[in-house]
Formats: sequence, structure tokens, C-alpha cells
Amino acid sequence: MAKMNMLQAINSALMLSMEEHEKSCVFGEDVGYFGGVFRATSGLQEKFGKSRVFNTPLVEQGIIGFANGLAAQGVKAIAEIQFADYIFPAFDQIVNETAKFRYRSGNEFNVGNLVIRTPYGGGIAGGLYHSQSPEAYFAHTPGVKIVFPRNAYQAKGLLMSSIEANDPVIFFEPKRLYRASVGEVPEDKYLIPLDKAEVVQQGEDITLLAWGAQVEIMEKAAEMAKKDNISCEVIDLRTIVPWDVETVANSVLKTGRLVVSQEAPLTGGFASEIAATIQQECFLHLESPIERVCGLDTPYPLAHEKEYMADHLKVYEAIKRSVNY
Amino acid sequence: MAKMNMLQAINSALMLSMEEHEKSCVFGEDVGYFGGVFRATSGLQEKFGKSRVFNTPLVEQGIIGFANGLAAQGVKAIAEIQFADYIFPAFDQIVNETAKFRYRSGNEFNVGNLVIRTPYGGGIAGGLYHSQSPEAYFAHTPGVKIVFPRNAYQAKGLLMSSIEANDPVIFFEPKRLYRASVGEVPEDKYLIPLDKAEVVQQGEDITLLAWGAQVEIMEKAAEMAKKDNISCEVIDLRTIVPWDVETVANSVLKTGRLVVSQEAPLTGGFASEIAATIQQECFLHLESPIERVCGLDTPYPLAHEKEYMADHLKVYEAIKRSVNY
Amino acid sequence: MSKTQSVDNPNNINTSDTFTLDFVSENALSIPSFKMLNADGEMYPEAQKSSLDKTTALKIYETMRFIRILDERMLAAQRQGRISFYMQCLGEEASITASTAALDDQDMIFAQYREQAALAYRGFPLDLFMSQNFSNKDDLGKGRQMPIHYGSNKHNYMTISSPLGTQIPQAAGYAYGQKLEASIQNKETNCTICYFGEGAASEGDFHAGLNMAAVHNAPVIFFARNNGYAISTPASEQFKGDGIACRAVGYGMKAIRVDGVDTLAVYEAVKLAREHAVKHNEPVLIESIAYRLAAHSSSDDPSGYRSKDEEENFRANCPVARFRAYLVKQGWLDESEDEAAKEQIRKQVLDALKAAEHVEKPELSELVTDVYDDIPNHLQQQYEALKQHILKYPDAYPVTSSRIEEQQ
Amino acid sequence: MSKTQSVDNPNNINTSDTFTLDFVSENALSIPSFKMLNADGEMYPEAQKSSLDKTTALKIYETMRFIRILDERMLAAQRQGRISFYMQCLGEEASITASTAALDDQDMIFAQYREQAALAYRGFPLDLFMSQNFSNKDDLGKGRQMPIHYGSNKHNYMTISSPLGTQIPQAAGYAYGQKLEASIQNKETNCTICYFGEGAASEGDFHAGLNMAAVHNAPVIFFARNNGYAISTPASEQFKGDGIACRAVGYGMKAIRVDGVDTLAVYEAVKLAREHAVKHNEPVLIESIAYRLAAHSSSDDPSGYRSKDEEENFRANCPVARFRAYLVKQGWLDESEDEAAKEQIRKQVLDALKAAEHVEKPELSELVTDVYDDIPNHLQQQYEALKQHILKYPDAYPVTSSRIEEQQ
Ligand SMILES: Cc1ncc(C[n+]2csc(CCOP(=O)(O)OP(=O)(O)O)c2C)c(N)n1
Ligand SMILES: Cc1ncc(C[n+]2csc(CCOP(=O)(O)OP(=O)(O)O)c2C)c(N)n1
Ligand SMILES: [Mg+2]
Ligand SMILES: [Mg+2]
Repeated sequence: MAKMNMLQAINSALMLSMEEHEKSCVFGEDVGYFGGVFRATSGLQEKFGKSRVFNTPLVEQGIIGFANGLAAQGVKAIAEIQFADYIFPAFDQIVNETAKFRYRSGNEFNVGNLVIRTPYGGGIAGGLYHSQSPEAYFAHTPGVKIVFPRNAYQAKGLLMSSIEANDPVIFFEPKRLYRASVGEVPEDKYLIPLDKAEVVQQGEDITLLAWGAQVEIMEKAAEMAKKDNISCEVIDLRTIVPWDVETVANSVLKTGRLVVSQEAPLTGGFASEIAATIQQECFLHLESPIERVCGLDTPYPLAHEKEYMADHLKVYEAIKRSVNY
Repeated sequence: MAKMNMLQAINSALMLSMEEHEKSCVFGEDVGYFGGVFRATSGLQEKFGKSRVFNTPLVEQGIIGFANGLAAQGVKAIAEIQFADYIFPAFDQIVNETAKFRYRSGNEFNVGNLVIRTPYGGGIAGGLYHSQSPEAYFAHTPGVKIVFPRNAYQAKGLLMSSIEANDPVIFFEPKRLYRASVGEVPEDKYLIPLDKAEVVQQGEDITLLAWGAQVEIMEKAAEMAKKDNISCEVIDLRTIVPWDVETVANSVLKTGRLVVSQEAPLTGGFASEIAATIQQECFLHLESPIERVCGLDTPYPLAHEKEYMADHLKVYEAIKRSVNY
Repeated sequence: MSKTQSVDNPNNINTSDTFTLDFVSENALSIPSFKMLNADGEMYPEAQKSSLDKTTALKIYETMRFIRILDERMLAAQRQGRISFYMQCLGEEASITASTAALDDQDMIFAQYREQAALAYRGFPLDLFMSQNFSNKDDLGKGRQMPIHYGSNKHNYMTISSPLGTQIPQAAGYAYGQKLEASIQNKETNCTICYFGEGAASEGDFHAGLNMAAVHNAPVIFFARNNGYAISTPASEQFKGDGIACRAVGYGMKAIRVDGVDTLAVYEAVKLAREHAVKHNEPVLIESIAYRLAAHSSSDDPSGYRSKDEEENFRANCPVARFRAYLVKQGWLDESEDEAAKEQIRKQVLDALKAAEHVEKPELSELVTDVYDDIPNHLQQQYEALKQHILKYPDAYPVTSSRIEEQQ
Repeated sequence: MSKTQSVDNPNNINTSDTFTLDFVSENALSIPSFKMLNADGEMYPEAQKSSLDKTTALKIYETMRFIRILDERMLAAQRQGRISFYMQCLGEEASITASTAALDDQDMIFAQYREQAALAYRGFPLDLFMSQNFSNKDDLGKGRQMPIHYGSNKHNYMTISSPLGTQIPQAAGYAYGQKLEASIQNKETNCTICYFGEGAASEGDFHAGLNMAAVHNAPVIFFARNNGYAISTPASEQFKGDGIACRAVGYGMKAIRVDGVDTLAVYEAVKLAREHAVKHNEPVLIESIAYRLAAHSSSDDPSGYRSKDEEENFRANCPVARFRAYLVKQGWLDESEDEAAKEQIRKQVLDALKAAEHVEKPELSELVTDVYDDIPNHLQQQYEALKQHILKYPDAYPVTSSRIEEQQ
């Protein structure tokens, strides 16, 4: 065990995976000599050489196109998109290619070797283009798995599992927590399953569900609610696709209430999918409407970021609305 | 009035709008001399000349990038993406640019002059790449409006409104109905509002909601249910963003039941957004869980297209499940 | 003067100066087409010596002959409503077949969709062509894609994907993987060939793929098929430069333009390109010039956008006839044997077609496999629900209902 | 030989032939940099005559002088935590300012982010620079974007957007609109200039934008700023060709490479390009060669990827100093007046900064305006709910809560 922040945990996962798989590459904008703008890949080029760890030209559609081909050839292709806001030029390569590669070929070819790492999320004064949480766009795309770590420990285990997985994975890293999340992390390899939510905190009265950086917000709100004698069950979804309906439904069957929170705008977000599914799974057990606490339906702002965000106070209010319904 | 199919209605809308606005252009792959692979733009180049109606090189990100600039300059930019399956290379230009153009500039600049027309949907033996219904990707993107006509009459009125609107619009055309939907269509200009759902058929027992080609499926299912003495209220949403919560909620408050159907895969589709919102708006009035009848969570298949589709039989079964809950 | 990269030249440019303000002309490059065989199948007097041996030459010819018959027959089948869609290679048979012949069989092929000749050259069986077009249960692609979307791992032929241009950066990545593998195994590398149309070359993915291949030294041959049209859009509305070849220099890449109707010239050009690619781990761009003689696809009618005169003009310029004349003159092909063989092939194709159309569709379960490596819970549930639904309405889903019942 | 398009040439290529198989070399083009002023601010003996008049020359110099001071001061403000982010123009002032000076004020500017000098040249007021950087209520962009994302309709300066390359096809479309407008109004057209870095030139949008501008004859000047780096990525890992200029021929477009440290040369090059663009409705590509002397942004530390030696080497090559020396030699600038002016500007900048940082933030309601032309119901509801929430927790949202209360 060692104290690591999330960047170090990610770096450690990459180091171990690259050691294990001789046919593996890490690449993206500035990931080479410099080690990435957040330094998640620092030391990798030094250790594994320029042919396995390299800067790409500045072209996201090329990075993922190249990665698809590389993965199809049999190389563990670990591509970085510098900010999730800049993943959209690669949207066609991900949605029409990555996600459909195995299906369309009848499994003659696949890109199960692909992992796309990308920092996402707000709360860092990043404005429109350094704050987005685009997971819902990909969650509507059968064929890719979508994974979110909430802290350093989770980050390493989930990333190593993503690299091992035989399916393409988009790995969303909460950049607000890159340095803020510090914890005990094993130095060796370990895996965390890609289809299990985790009950982070047991509770009786209401279920709070989130993923990534938003889990911490839920915990903060649960803390506040505790003072009102409201006992919250907090769940970290961890994997958005496929998601663990069973764990969530079981919790809601118990509590009768659900608040889901995401950073992204409300309309069409993944919280809506959860609400739609859970109202079906738990219809007769729901004591109040499922609450969604999300970003507003606007582009991500700067001056009013604080007001825009789905913070713990808004979650707390939703908890009270739900309990007092 | 004249009998027109949907392609003729669209062509008529384009003719009238281009006549009205001297500063307007229609462009896209093969839309020029040839009049588009579906012939929706036929006759336009002849009438308005090559400088206003033209083929573009084969590059969707360029078509929409160019369109954004053209619209910002003050030209009504009417761009065609040949199939909605091929809109993804333009995803960045739409999601990061079109949708955020006015907001990020504080209204110094805007692309309210932009309309993107694109044929979508399945049922034509198109397989993975000539069948997709990607509306949910855009519905999660504040800043663009999303419009779906269900027949020839709606197509003309909604398209003319989309061209008049001061907001960018993605206009999804149900290609399965291009020639199949024939009806009386006024030869002159008329507008249909972009934020109102339409109650296509009144009913008492259950609300059926859809958009585009799927409305016809709902009507067919309603017909079947009628024989079981189930009275269905059928609503055509028409505009996905912003959507008419009030009309839908009022209907569900009356019927207590809702089936939503979309062509796209279930997970993360717009039907989920509707379910999430309506369970909140109508919680105490819902007699059964909101049902979603959608495509399976797979890429769009070919040999098993019939089995894959959200057809009237599946909707009918959902109606019965809902009513017998 | 060529550039040298160094700390003194961070901009990575040619470092010479000028004091005269003038444009670099839009016509600064002028790229001729490489030719060997004239329209009558005779070597041009100035032509260089051919390295194509008799066995390979005949294999190329037989492939072209086969593809022409297959295309004719399948288009007719589409017209008869037996298959839903088809695309012909007509006019580009030499370009595709000779280029594949110049490769090693272990080299990877990323095609666009009009390159069935490459797959045929590699020995893809006739019944698998048919199974794909009929989406039956023997289709390697499990009946999921429209006709002509072939793919075969065994034949190193990447499954076709309809979105245009996407295969270009993929080919760069694939070739990079081949290079990496070769260096790990300390053997000579295989390379990748990537076919695409002059229309697809307008996509952003073209720019991405060529630049990345150049920067990362991937052994890939980019094979641009300039056939004059992208559906109805003529090349003159697609680009203003001198075709596709002239773009190579922008990526610091070598290029060749070749007459795509000339089997010998294509063969030599690709052979040279391959040698260079695998020896130096460098990409090469080849532009092959031909004319899309057929309609774009079975859904298209070119009379809406080009003249019969133009078509007739190019119909005379047939790659198969030209190469056939060469073979006959070489004494490598007997005309009457050739005619007999054609009859034979026509019959084989028709028999295979008839057989394939009666093979049943893939199992219903194939609707949910291969989305992921394993079938996740939610898909398994959707599948089970669908099965129950079909059993409730067997007549509405005749293709699958009977077979599900059998299984019960 | 140049190509002529016709039915005989559907492939739209140069139609000459060759019988010698050889690569078109990756170095087939060799593009020199156009220069006029040497490092000491003296005209090269071979240099052509300058057409830059004294008034314009001084306006250019004053802009560069201002931008240097602004950049210094704002970077310091970022270091002090007064603003969150900043990007300097250091090393590229001549390239930006002289290029803008060669335009008409009605020409449109699409910039990347490092071109504040262009906006300053157009007379954008100091307090608006400040308002943007402080996201205060006077920011034309209503406080929504990070610092340095300027935009002004009045100054024909399109609002900056962080995603790289997106402005390139947009500029083509904008210019096409200008051409259309000019033809409708029967007047001479204005043009668009589009700035982008050598890094951004790798994006697919670059390919799309240049090709479409060429094919559709849009009067746009593509101005590539090759400054050696894209954050940490050196140009040698960005492309293998001869910079960006050599790509023009691939699009059938004219090009010029110019020394971006040389004010006179940039001015003449852009003047010529503009004349051509508006007269012939044709795009032109200009590549300007300079060195990004500063860190990429205030978040970056270049010592992690390049040597101090390299930086020192290029620091000596200062575009402002070079042009200043020229002006002094021309007798157009008095050195002591210049020094006094600098003092004056420093004070103005500091005063403006202090004023701007005390201006309040935009109204809360601006959170939901401009998403659409009107505020739709659902957004109005979200806004109302937010307002109530803030009133409940005024201390948690101090910037807005007090002002909402005022409104009540
Ligand atoms: C991304 C994308 N856009 C549009 C299409 C529709 N489409 C299919 S083929 C084609 C023309 C392709 O022309 P070219 O690349 O020259 O190839 P050719 O058909 O001439 O062999 C078009 C526009 C597509 N398949 N993919
Ligand atoms: C689409 C996209 N990808 C990545 C980034 C992150 N990013 C911002 S600036 C930059 C480097 C740009 O380099 P260049 O174009 O050469 O301009 P310069 O900074 O040198 O002026 C990168 C990678 C971005 N803003 N947009
Ligand atoms: Mg073509
Ligand atoms: Mg740069």
C-alpha cells in the first residue's frame, strides 16, 4: 500500500499494464515526453520507449481511428483524449466504428483491446470547453463500456480491468479529483469488476446514486441529511454501461426513494435512463417521484459555475423533497 | 391544396423558403444538379443557380462547419446530411459549435439561420448504417432544436418554421415515409409551431407518445387496442427539444398510463427522458409504470430487422401490460 | 532544398529564404500517370519491362473475369428482387486485382466497398460471397450488414464499414501494430493497404490517417481510387487540386499516380510501394485513375447526372479486355478456353446463388451476440422478452418464429 | 502542365503520362520564407520596396507595444490569482498585427485564441479586454467563457471557441456568405481571415475547410501560425511535410510562406493575398513562421519539454524590437517618447485591471439566456427553481444571492 493521488494511481495502472503486455501502446496529445497536460502518463515514454508511448498529431478523430486499427491488430491501445470536451471530433470513430466493430463483422474482428482515457467534469473554472461530462452520448451507444472511478483506489483497479477487458472501454477520469483524491492504493495489480455498482454507504430511508466525482457530493448531502435523521444509502454506479440495475433496484425496493445526480445537463442525461428504468422496476415500492439533480440545460458556464452545478445543497433539498413528498 | 408525398412537401418548403430569402443556400452531398439521393432538392439548382444550391465535397464536418460560418454571416443555411447515420463526423461542429455559438458569444454572434435536414430511421433493410435514429445524442445538447415530421403535411409546415426560426434546427426526416406518406398539402407557405405536441387521437385509458415515423406505429397499435375496448390517446411530440411537457403531462393526468416508443435503442434514448419527467410530473396519477417500446440495445441489424423493430405488436403488448398492471 | 529538423528549426520547415513576394502556384506540382500497356494490350514502346510472371498474371486475369461475371449476375439478382442492394467494380477490376496481387497474402486489406476483386484474389469462396449478399446463416458477418459488406479474418480482409473514410486512420493504426509486432518478433513486417475513393478522400479522416501514418512511420499503402464520381458528384466538385496524389507531399509522403486501367502498371507501382513501405516503415500514396463505369450502386441511375457519350467513351477503355489482349499476345491465354471458362463460371455463380438463397437466416440469438464479448444481463433479458413475443405472434415474424419453436 | 476539366477528364487530374516508374518525392516542393527586414530592423539589400505608410506602421507598432504590456500584466495577474487563466502572444505580435493591418476593417476575423493583437488593432477598448478576463457583467460574452475568449460583432472579430480547428470550415462558409452578399448587393466583396496554429492544422476540420474553400471559391485567407509547438508537441511530431504551406497545392490553392517575425514581410504578403482573394474569389494559404516564446498558457511550464538554450536563441529574435528598430531608423519613432508611452500604457492597463476586478458578475439570469433566441419554458422553470434555491442558501452563493435579494 502507498498513499497515492488519482493521477499517481492511474500512472501506476498504466505502468503495470504496459509491463504485462508487450503489445501495448499509450498515445495522445502531449502524452509522450511531457507525460500529458495532467502528467498522468509521466515516466511512461522513458520506461517503454517512443515506439510504445508517443505524442500524436492534434487530431482526435485520428487518435481514435488509429487506435481502432491498432486494437484490431492485437495491440492493447490506450488512447488519451486531452479533455472530454474534445472527444466529439472522434464521435464517429467511437459510435460508428469502435462500438460496432465486433457486431458488424460477426466477430471476425474486434477492438476489445481499446481503452479511451479522458478527463471530464466541472468545478475547475473551465467554462464551456473544459467542464463537460459527455457520458450520456456514449451510454446510448451499444458496444462500448463506460467506466467512472470516484477516487484513487477505484481508478487504478477499474483502469486495469478496462485494459484487461475484451470490450472497448471509455474511461472517464474526474479531473477535479486528480490531485484532491488521495488514499491508500496497493502498489501491485488488482482488478475491480466492470459491471458492479458499489454500495458506498448503507441506509434505510432513501437511495442516492451517482458516479465519478459526483459520488463525493452525494456523501456530503447524506451527511447533512443524517442531521435530520434521514438515513441515506449511497451507491456509486462505477460502470454506466452496462449498469448494475439489480443493486440499484434492490436498494430502492428497500428505501422506496431515489435521488440520482449527474454533472451533465438534465435533459437526456444518464440520470434519466436510471429514473426510467427504476420507475419500472420498483413502481409499487416508490414512495415519491425519482429526483434528478443535474446541471442546468445550458452550456457549461463560467461566472455562474457555482450556481450551475449539481452541488450537495441541491441534492440535500432533493432528499428533503423526496422524503417529505 | 395538392396531393404530395413527403419528398414533394419538403421540396415545396425549400422552394418557397428560397424564394422568400434571397440570402439562402441549400447544400450537401449530391444535392445539386442531381437533386439529392432521395431527390428532395430536385429542381432547386435549376431554379436558384449553382451559387445557392450546390454539391459539397464528401465531408460532413465540413458541411456543418461551413454551414455554421454561412449562418453566422447571415445566410439561411440549409444543409443536408445524406443519412443521419453519417451525421457523426459533424458531431463536434454541431454539439460544440452550433449549439453553443450564441451562448458563448453573449449573443454577439449566432447561427439561428441554420437548418440541418437529414433522413433517419429503419425499416428499409438498411442495416447498421442506413437505419439509425440518433436524436437522443442531440437532445442532450442544449442550444439546438430537434424537429420530426410524421407525414407530408407536417413536413412542409415544420420545415418552413425551422427555416424561419432564429435557432439552429436539426430536422429529422423519416425516410421510410418519404414516398409512402401522401396527403393533401397546401401549395403556399404555412407554419407549424416548433414547441407544441399534437394530440393526433383523443382517448381515455392510456396515452401513446411517439415522433416521426413511429407515430404511425402507435396509431396502428391504438387500432388493435380499440378492439379490446382500450381507448388510446395518441400524441405526436413533433419537437423533441424543447418538448411539450404540458400536453403530455395533461394527457397522462387524464389517462394515468403512458407508453412511449422510439426507433432507437432503449438505453439512453429520448423515451427515457420522457419517462423520467412524466413519472415526476404525474407521480400520484400513474396507474402503472411508464412503458418504453424501443429498439434493442444492439447496433441496427439487417437479417433480423423485423424482430428488432419497435413495431405495433410490441406497442400493443405494452398497452396491454400497462392496462392490466 | 530539403529540411533538416533541429533545435534551430523548431518549425520543421525548409529553411531557405526569398526576397521576392510571389505565390507558390496552385499548380506547382504536376504528376503524370504511370503507364505500360496501351489500349490494345500492347506494351508502349517506351514502357519499362514487366515483372509480372505468367502464373500471377493468369491469377489476376481469372479474378477479374470472375468478378465481372459475379457483378453482372448479382446486379441482375438485385433487379429481380432477390437481394436488396449491390455495388459493381466495373471499370476498376485491374486497379483492385493487380494491386492485391502485388502484396503478400499476410498483408492486411482495408477496403471501402467496391473492392470485392481483392477478396476474390485472396481465395474467398464463392459461397461466402453469396452468403453475405443473402444475409444467410453462413455469412461470416452473421447477416448484419447490407450486401457487399464482406470481411474475413482468414483472408486478412477487414470487414467493410459503410461510413466513408473511417478505415483510413484505422489502416495507419493497423500498420503501426504490424510494425510493432515485427519488431517484437524480430521479423520482417507485413504492411496494410487501404483503398478509398476520391470522394472519401475529402473526409477529415483522410487528413488524420495520412498525417499520422507519415509522422508515426506506419507501413501502409494508401490506394486512392479516383474514378471520377462520388455518387453523382463529379471530381471537379470534389477538389480543385491535381487529383489525390498531389496531397502526398503535404504529408511528406511519397506518391505515384498510375493508370488504373493498366494491370501491368498497377502491379509494378504497388510492388514498388510495398517494397518501400516494409523496408523503410513508411507510408506511400498511390492514386489509381479509372472510371466508375457502372452506376454508383443498384439504387443509383447515372443518367441523371452524366451523359451517355461520356460513358461510352470510357466503356471502350476496359481494363479486363486490355489485359486479356496482353495475355493472348503473350500466348498465355487461349481465347476459346477463356470463353468456355466464362460459361463454366456463369453456371457456378448461378448455382451458388440459388443455393445461398435457400439457406436459412442466422439464429435469432445472433441479434444480441457480438455487441460485447459476452452478452450482458440487460441484452439477455431483451432477447428473452423478444423470444416470448415472437412465440406469441409467430405469423408476424415468420423467419424466426418457426425456428424458435423447434428449439423449445 | 496544368489540368483542364472536361468530359475527357472526369478524374480532374493533370493528364500527362510517364513510362518511368518513380515516386513523386516527399520533398517535391520546397517553399522559401519571404523576408524584408533583417534582425536589426534593416531592409535586406535584395528586399522589395515596402508599401507600408507611416500612419499604418505606427498603428501596428502601437498595437504590438500595447499587447506586450497587456500580456505581461495579465500573466502577472494570473500569477497573483486575480484571473484564472491567460495566454500570451509573445513572439507572434508582428505576425498577427501586420496581417490584420493589411485587411479592410470590415473583413471578418476568425481567430484561434492567441490573436488578441488583431482585436487590439481594430480598436477593441482596454476595459472590454479586462471585462472578458474578469468575466464581469460588462464582458460582451457575458462571463461565460474562460479568459482570452474575446469576440466582438462591432469589430468583426468572431468569438473565440476553444475546440481547435472548428473555425477553419466556418471561415470558409462565412467568406462564402460575404461573396453571396456582395453579388446580391453588386458591390466588392469583403473577405475573411482565419488564424490557426500548426497544431490545429492537423485536425480534420483543416482538411474540410481548405478543400471546401477552394472548391467553392470562398474569399478567405487561411493564416497558419507555425510557432513550433502545440503545447509540448514539437512541430516535428506534428507533421512530416514541409510545414503547412506545402499543403496548399493539394487543394489547388495558392500559398505564401512568410517570416512571421518580419512585420513588413507579413504586411506585404497578406496585402497580396487579400487582393487576390477578393478579386478572384479564391482562398489563399499563408504560413507565418515564428516561435511561441511564452509558455503555451498560464497552466503550462515549457521547461518540461524544451531547452532554455532553444528559448534564448529565439528570444533574441523579437518581432517588436525588430520593427521598432526599423521605425527608429525611418525616423518615424522617437525612442524616448516610446519609453514614456510605455509607462503610460502600463498605468492605463493597471488602472483598467483594478477597475474591472471590482465590477460585479453578470446577472444570474444570464445563466439561461442565449441558449436559444428566447428562453423556453423548461429553462425558465430551471431558472426560477435555482433562484429559490439560492435564496434559501444565500451564503453558499454569495456572488448572486445578494443581487437576487435586491431584485425581489
Ligand atoms: C460518412 C459517409 N457519408 C456519406 C456516405 C454516403 N455515400 C456512400 S458512397 C458515397 C460516394 C463515395 O464516393 P467515392 O469515395 O469516390 O467512392 P466510389 O463510390 O466512387 O467508389 C457516398 C456519399 C457514406 N457512406 N459515409
Ligand atoms: C479539439 C481540441 N483538442 C485539444 C485541445 C487542447 N489544446 C488547446 S491548445 C492546444 C495546442 C494548440 O497548438 P497550436 O495549434 O500549434 O497553437 P499554438 O498554441 O501554438 O498557438 C491543445 C492541444 C483543444 N483546445 N481542442
Ligand atoms: Mg469515386
Ligand atoms: Mg503552435
